[in-house]
Amino acid sequence: MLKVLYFGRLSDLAGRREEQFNLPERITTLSQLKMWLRKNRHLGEALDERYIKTMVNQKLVHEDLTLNGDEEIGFLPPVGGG
Amino acid sequence: MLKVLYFGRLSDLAGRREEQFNLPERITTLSQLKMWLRKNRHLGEALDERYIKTMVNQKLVHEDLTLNGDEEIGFLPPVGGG
Amino acid sequence: MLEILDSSFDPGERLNSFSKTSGNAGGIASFIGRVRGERGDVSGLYLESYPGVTEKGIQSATDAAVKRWALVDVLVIHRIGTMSPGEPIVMVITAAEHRRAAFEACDFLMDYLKTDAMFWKKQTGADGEKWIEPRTEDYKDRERWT
Amino acid sequence: MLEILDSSFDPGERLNSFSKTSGNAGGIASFIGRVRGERGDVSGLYLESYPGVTEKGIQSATDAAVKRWALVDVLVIHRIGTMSPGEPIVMVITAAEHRRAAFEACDFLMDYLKTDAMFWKKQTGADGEKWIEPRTEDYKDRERWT
Repeated sequence: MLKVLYFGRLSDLAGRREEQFNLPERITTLSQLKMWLRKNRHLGEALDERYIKTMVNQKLVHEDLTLNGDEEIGFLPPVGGG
Repeated sequence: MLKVLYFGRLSDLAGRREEQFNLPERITTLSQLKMWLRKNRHLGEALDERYIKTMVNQKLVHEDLTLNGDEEIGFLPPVGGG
Repeated sequence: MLEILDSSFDPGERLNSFSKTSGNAGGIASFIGRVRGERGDVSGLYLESYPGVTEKGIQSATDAAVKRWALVDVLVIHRIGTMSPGEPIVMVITAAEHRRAAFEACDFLMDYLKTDAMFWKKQTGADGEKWIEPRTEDYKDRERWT
Repeated sequence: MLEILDSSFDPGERLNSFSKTSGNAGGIASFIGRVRGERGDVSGLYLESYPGVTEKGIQSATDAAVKRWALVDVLVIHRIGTMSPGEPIVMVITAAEHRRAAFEACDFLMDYLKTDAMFWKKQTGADGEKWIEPRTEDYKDRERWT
């Protein structure tokens, strides 16, 4: 199962902070998954914004990659604590 | 009465932290007083060291001046707290 | 040491217990960041982290600071969850032999926490809820260290 | 606020009470300077001030800092008398809207206290008593502000 985490304002858009599901049919890459989430999770173009970072299995990824379907995927708006 | 205060290492040399006395006879200026203390308080050349500051009535003085005999005079080695 | 807490903490008590265990260090610098209540328009703040990832990032920054400034000890405490105006969000304490090292390391870690640490902040105020992202000033502060 | 004390104080307790009264300030920076006990050769420290003059000098520096960094609040506590290794000698706490101001003002005041404040320090150690005067490094730190 895929685990998807939405942080900051993305969780408001997606209506959830995390979810687990099986990789939808015909989807094999991260970019395809983003397209799918855009439509099915009302994320619009949010995931494609320049400042949104993506982590796969808790590591930042900067390029597209093939998914097995058991990854943890996090979508991260600009961060900042304190 | 004159009040003289010795701070830091000067108090060790003078053997006291402060003293009060009448302006010795024939002494009318700060520089004369320093000469007198040099001899009478075992201060050697300590008071003339470049880094020793002098305060008269709690104000720094950089030049010689006339004394009335009722001043508070402080001799201050380099300072530093914390 | 690093603690991500979902309940409040006592800065003074933390400072004292840190001091006790930081041995001979001549200087201890600290910083507390609190929820602002400017003009009374902020009623609450909510912070979330990415558990595991957030800690790992802060730990790397802390390790780098210990090395760069030869710190004797360091403590980072960061709140998550819901907070009210005036409550501490973050506290950094650094101990070093000399004060310049303690100050600089504390300052560096605060810059890291403000701009690179993985936290997301939502503010509740008069005009509803709003996610807050770093100010340009925060990024500029951080660039002083590179 | 300024306090010259001839008995010990509790830094954590001071930090907490300062925090309570500094209202909305977003950031609170602090520094504690302690008696060093390097290689166990320092057994005690004695500090003296010039009562009245010392306070006036620190007050001027504090006023300058409040003005320059728009501080919300500031507290300087400085010990005089006899102290043991590990004991706090000095504590500076600054509160400001933004952290840069709080840090810089705290740092500035510590530089002032180290090099310009009217204190004289005598150290008791393995080789007897010794008056300590500022290090070159302290003067260099201070010059950053002019």
